[in-house]
Amino acid sequence: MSILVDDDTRVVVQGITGGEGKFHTQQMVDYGTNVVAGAVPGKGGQDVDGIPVYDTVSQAVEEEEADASVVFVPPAFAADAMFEALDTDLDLVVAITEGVPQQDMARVYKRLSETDTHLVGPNCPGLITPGEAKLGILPGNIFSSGNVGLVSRSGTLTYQVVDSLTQRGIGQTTAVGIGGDPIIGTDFIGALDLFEQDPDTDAVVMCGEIGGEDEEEAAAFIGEQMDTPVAGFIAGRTAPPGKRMGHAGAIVSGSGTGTAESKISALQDAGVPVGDTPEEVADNVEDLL
Amino acid sequence: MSILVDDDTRVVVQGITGGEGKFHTQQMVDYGTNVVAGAVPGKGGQDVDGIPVYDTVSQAVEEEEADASVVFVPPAFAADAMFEALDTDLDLVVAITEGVPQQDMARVYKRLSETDTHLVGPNCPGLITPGEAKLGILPGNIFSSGNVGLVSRSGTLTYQVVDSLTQRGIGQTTAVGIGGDPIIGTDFIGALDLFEQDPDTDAVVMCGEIGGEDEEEAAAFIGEQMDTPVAGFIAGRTAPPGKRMGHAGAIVSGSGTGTAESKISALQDAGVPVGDTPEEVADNVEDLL
Amino acid sequence: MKLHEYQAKQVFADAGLPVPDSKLAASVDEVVEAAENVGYPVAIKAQVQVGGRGKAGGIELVDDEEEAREAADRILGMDLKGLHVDRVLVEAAVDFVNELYVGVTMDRNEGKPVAMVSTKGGVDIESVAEETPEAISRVHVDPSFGMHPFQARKAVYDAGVERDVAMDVASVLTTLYQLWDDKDSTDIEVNPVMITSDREVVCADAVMNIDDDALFRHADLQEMEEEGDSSQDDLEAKADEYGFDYVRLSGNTGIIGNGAGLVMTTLDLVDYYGGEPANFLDIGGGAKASRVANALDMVFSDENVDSVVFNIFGGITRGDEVAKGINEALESFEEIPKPVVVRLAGTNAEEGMEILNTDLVTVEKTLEDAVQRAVEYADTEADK
Amino acid sequence: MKLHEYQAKQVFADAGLPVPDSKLAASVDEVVEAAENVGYPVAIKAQVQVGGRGKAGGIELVDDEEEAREAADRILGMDLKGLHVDRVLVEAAVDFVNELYVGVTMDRNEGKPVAMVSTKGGVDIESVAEETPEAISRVHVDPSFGMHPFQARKAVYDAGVERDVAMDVASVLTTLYQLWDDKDSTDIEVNPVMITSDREVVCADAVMNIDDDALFRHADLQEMEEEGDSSQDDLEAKADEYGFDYVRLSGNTGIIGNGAGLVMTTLDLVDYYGGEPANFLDIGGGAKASRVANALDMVFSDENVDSVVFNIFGGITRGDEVAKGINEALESFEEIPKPVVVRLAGTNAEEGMEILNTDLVTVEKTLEDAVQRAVEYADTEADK
Repeated sequence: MSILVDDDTRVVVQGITGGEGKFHTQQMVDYGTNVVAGAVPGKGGQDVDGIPVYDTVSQAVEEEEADASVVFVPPAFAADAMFEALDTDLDLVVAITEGVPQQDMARVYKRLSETDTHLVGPNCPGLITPGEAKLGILPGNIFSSGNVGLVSRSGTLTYQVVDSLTQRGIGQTTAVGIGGDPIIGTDFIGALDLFEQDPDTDAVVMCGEIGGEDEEEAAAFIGEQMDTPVAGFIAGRTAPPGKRMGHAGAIVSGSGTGTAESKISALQDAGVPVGDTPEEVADNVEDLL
Repeated sequence: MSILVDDDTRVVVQGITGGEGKFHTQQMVDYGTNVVAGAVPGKGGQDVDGIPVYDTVSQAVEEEEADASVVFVPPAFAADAMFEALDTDLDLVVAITEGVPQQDMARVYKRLSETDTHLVGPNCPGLITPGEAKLGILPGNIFSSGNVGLVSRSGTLTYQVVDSLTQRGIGQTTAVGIGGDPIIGTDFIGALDLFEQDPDTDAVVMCGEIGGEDEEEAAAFIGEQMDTPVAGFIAGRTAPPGKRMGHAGAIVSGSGTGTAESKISALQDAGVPVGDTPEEVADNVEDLL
Repeated sequence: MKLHEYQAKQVFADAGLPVPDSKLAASVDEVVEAAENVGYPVAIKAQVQVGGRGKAGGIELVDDEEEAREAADRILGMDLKGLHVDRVLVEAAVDFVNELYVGVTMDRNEGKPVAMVSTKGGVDIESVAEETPEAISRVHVDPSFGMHPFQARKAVYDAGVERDVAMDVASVLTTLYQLWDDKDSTDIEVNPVMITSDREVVCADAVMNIDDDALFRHADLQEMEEEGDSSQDDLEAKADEYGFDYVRLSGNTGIIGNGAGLVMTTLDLVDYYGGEPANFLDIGGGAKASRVANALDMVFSDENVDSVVFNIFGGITRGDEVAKGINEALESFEEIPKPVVVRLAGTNAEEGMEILNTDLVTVEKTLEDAVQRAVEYADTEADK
Repeated sequence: MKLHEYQAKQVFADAGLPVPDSKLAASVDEVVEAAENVGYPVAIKAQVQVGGRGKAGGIELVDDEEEAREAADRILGMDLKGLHVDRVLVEAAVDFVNELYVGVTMDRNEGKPVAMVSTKGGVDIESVAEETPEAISRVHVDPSFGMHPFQARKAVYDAGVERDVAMDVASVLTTLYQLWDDKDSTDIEVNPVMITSDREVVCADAVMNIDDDALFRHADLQEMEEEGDSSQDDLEAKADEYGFDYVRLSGNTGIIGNGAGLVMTTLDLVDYYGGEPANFLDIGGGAKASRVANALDMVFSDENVDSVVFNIFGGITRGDEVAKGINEALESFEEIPKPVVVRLAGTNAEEGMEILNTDLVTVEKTLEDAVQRAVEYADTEADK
């Protein structure tokens, strides 16, 4: 079992004819993902390595019964691509694109609230159910199938933690990179809730970072509504207040919430062990299992 | 019993300091309506015949526990007034204003779908529960309390039909003028559904007119989901196709639906007797009771 | 408010839509001058607001001055479905290989705008909608968001527009939606959008209706309304002046009432009792005496009218004001032109009855009686 | 991107917001000329992008030329919280009786813009938010609709703004929201909005930050960005040029990595193992060799740096490209300036290891080991 994606997921790639879209589609297919269609305006009727391309997402969904999409569309057009995906009845939309304007995302977020679709991202590495399917740009080879769920705001930090797990023989049900932008679709709580409902996920790793209040809210959710144990990590303990570090999200406002201390203590209060180093996180997961 | 309004309804009047607002507030109060506040930007702290005025609807709702509003605001500002009303948790908003731009209403209609509030109107006479409360501009004296519900797209036609009923000693639970604009809040189905649920309403009169497909849809609803008997009337049998007659709604497109014939036969198919004259409608109601 | 083609084309051009070069002309010489400016071949198009101008002979394609003079002479001054043609649009002819339909309107059942595209353009779109509804793609727009670019593409691709011009057609649709939105339009359509042999996209026609209730925020369109009113019927112009909802019909029983539903019902009753309605006239809510007098003046101006039924159920309209207005209007005549039947009910009806000069009118207590009496009078008058 | 006050004021003025007359000046003489133009008394305000300019002596109110010369001479060229002041805004002084706060920002927890108004303006709004949160009224805006007029009024009335100026303040808020929306702003605020003794409403300050990700659609703001960059720190200017996410810190262990979360974690580990991070530098995803070389160049340019840890976990970034870039950068030196520790994992890490010139760098297999080694080197170098 897993969350959001598995063997049966039928994927349409938006922007399949672009450089990134083409490359990562190949990677996804190589990993075993069931990519059934591409969608690029004006390119309908063509194919990319045998995958049929349609002019619109709705045509791709109708013709190929796609139930998930991955968005590899330049930032200026990414919001429109997400709106298009949300206009069909897809179960899942994964937006990889980095640099989507914040106000575009606020509008997408409103639209999302009117649908039953799960949106992951934008500015995220995507998600993977090891051995079954990956939707996004994660390096498949570091993952292994198992019983630990992982949710993270950061891409490469995810890889780091997964690597530590895999090297100890701890595999994953599904790993979800939710992205570090200020406004994202599925947040920690959304992913944790899905893991809680997944009978095969025996523990969850949650990698947060400074900025915003998502980790604090997630801690409250874990404390009140989760039976599955969670191990935590928070990046940005040494970030000075008021400095912006990479992710739009990784900015510390200086007030009470949003700091590493606030997040760590919220998690600890919810019974979540928070590791000082990625290795310590793996140690904690071993203890929880 | 009744629908939407009764003795306990606490009303805030938006635009209470304007000519119409002031006059009809007085009329409503005289009828026994519990008008608890007015809302007019910049006029907060004043009062109108002892009714306190607030700058915003939310202040009026908080301070006076209003649960319904009546909008007497000029057309250019009416949509904003409706948005303001919908932003509080009122149960009912009645928009009397005539001439609200169509595109403004389309936006209000979208907003309405996000709330649990009932909107009646715009461009409507309002509604009345005889002997308890009236919200709007209906002439209270022609109504009498009883067991027949009434819903109508037209104001004066409502009076005509009610007059026929009252003169035969048939009183009303509630009479709702839903308005004749192309885009309105509560439609026939919305009102019929409420009457169906009201144990004291033993029959309903529905007065429709040419244009749109609301009557056809209402007919389907009556046939499938109503036990309470309904008597119908359709105005505009002699209207020539393509001519616009007063209400923006009262235009016949010339295609299959929207004509008087289409509406009458849909209602008859649902078992609804449709009178040729207002008096015949009253006859039919007598038969149904 | 319905814009004339030449006005809508101007609005389109200002918004950057591809429209053919054109010039408005009011005389044969002006037509020739315009045609030379625009360059032959040109289409000469009568500027009157009726459908099916082409079939009725109001559009002609000409190749040279001689043909232009001939066509202009014929079209200018012609009577087109009851309207007098006093201006034509002289427009560069488009060498097209394909005609599409593109439009935006309000779907009142959904409470949302709907964008429509069809490859069956150039013909009556209502017939297409009835006969082959699948030939029209429809996309509903959430008015809080406006039209997303993908929606324009979806409408165009779903309609089966050829891929090499699809993005250009989508761009036309996007601009049309923007205009629909910006100008408080109720309907905007281009039929046909032409695809030329060079694969250019051209808006060959332009229909644009504006929400009268929103005109207050569009000074530019108000100006166009004033300028474009030339071909209106006299009675309708009068109704506009008085601010009445008025429709002229073919019968001989004149009808005045308050509220569209009640007035329509009065029309229906005239028909039901064997008469023929001469008009629809709604004086609206809260009418004062002068407005009532104006309404009577309007109906008497229609020479087909043989009797008048005045049916008022007062809500905000007060019976005494109505009675005053009726007296005022009728007392100004030496002889009442046609018999008038009055029925007053509702607010201040009794006060009205006391005021009403019953020497000049017939009073009935119920709507049914009033209509029957008016039909009877109309029959008698018609037999005279 | 953060606009300078003078730039934001220009944007405000163009949008019709009430701002005091002002002129930018870069010399004492220019200040005097500007002051005469604007009319005494004037405020002379340092144009550097730091908070608390007033307290730090960067703003002065002067009544005549003598005072203006004195103040201009002092402020121009001063060092304000590490930034060099080379321009001042000379602005008409406002005779105010009241100061408000008005702003719009994105509430990331709600995913919606939020408009804020407070009658406690003129002071640090963060302190107000912490100490008396009820003194700030907040209204969330649905970005699909935009701000409704009633929302501006609600924010203003709920904040307790006096009724005689409330509609004017609501109008300022409405325009600020419109600018926030039109210009892809992340934060826009005026603190204070001044109420004059004549009950006029004036925007006395102007803060406007723009979403860097949306700059591509605002040519006008891009120009402002170029023009306004004068007071930037050298290293930050270099980072901008290279397109890196870079933050300079006070320690001596230089850090380069890919992905914000992983780089932050590397900083945290440096601290955890007893070192002090010199910087945050994220080379982003999919970096090529040249970009890697630029990153090393940047870090070596910081004279505080005593060692560098290079931590890459390849996803789209390929280990072989990283290795090539490291070789390229280091081989250009006769002597490696500071010791470099490299840890490569993920995509093509093995290929990278084969390429990497291990004579020039220390290689570690795990993140923890790499950081410990770099901290060790930094300690040793610092002791030299």
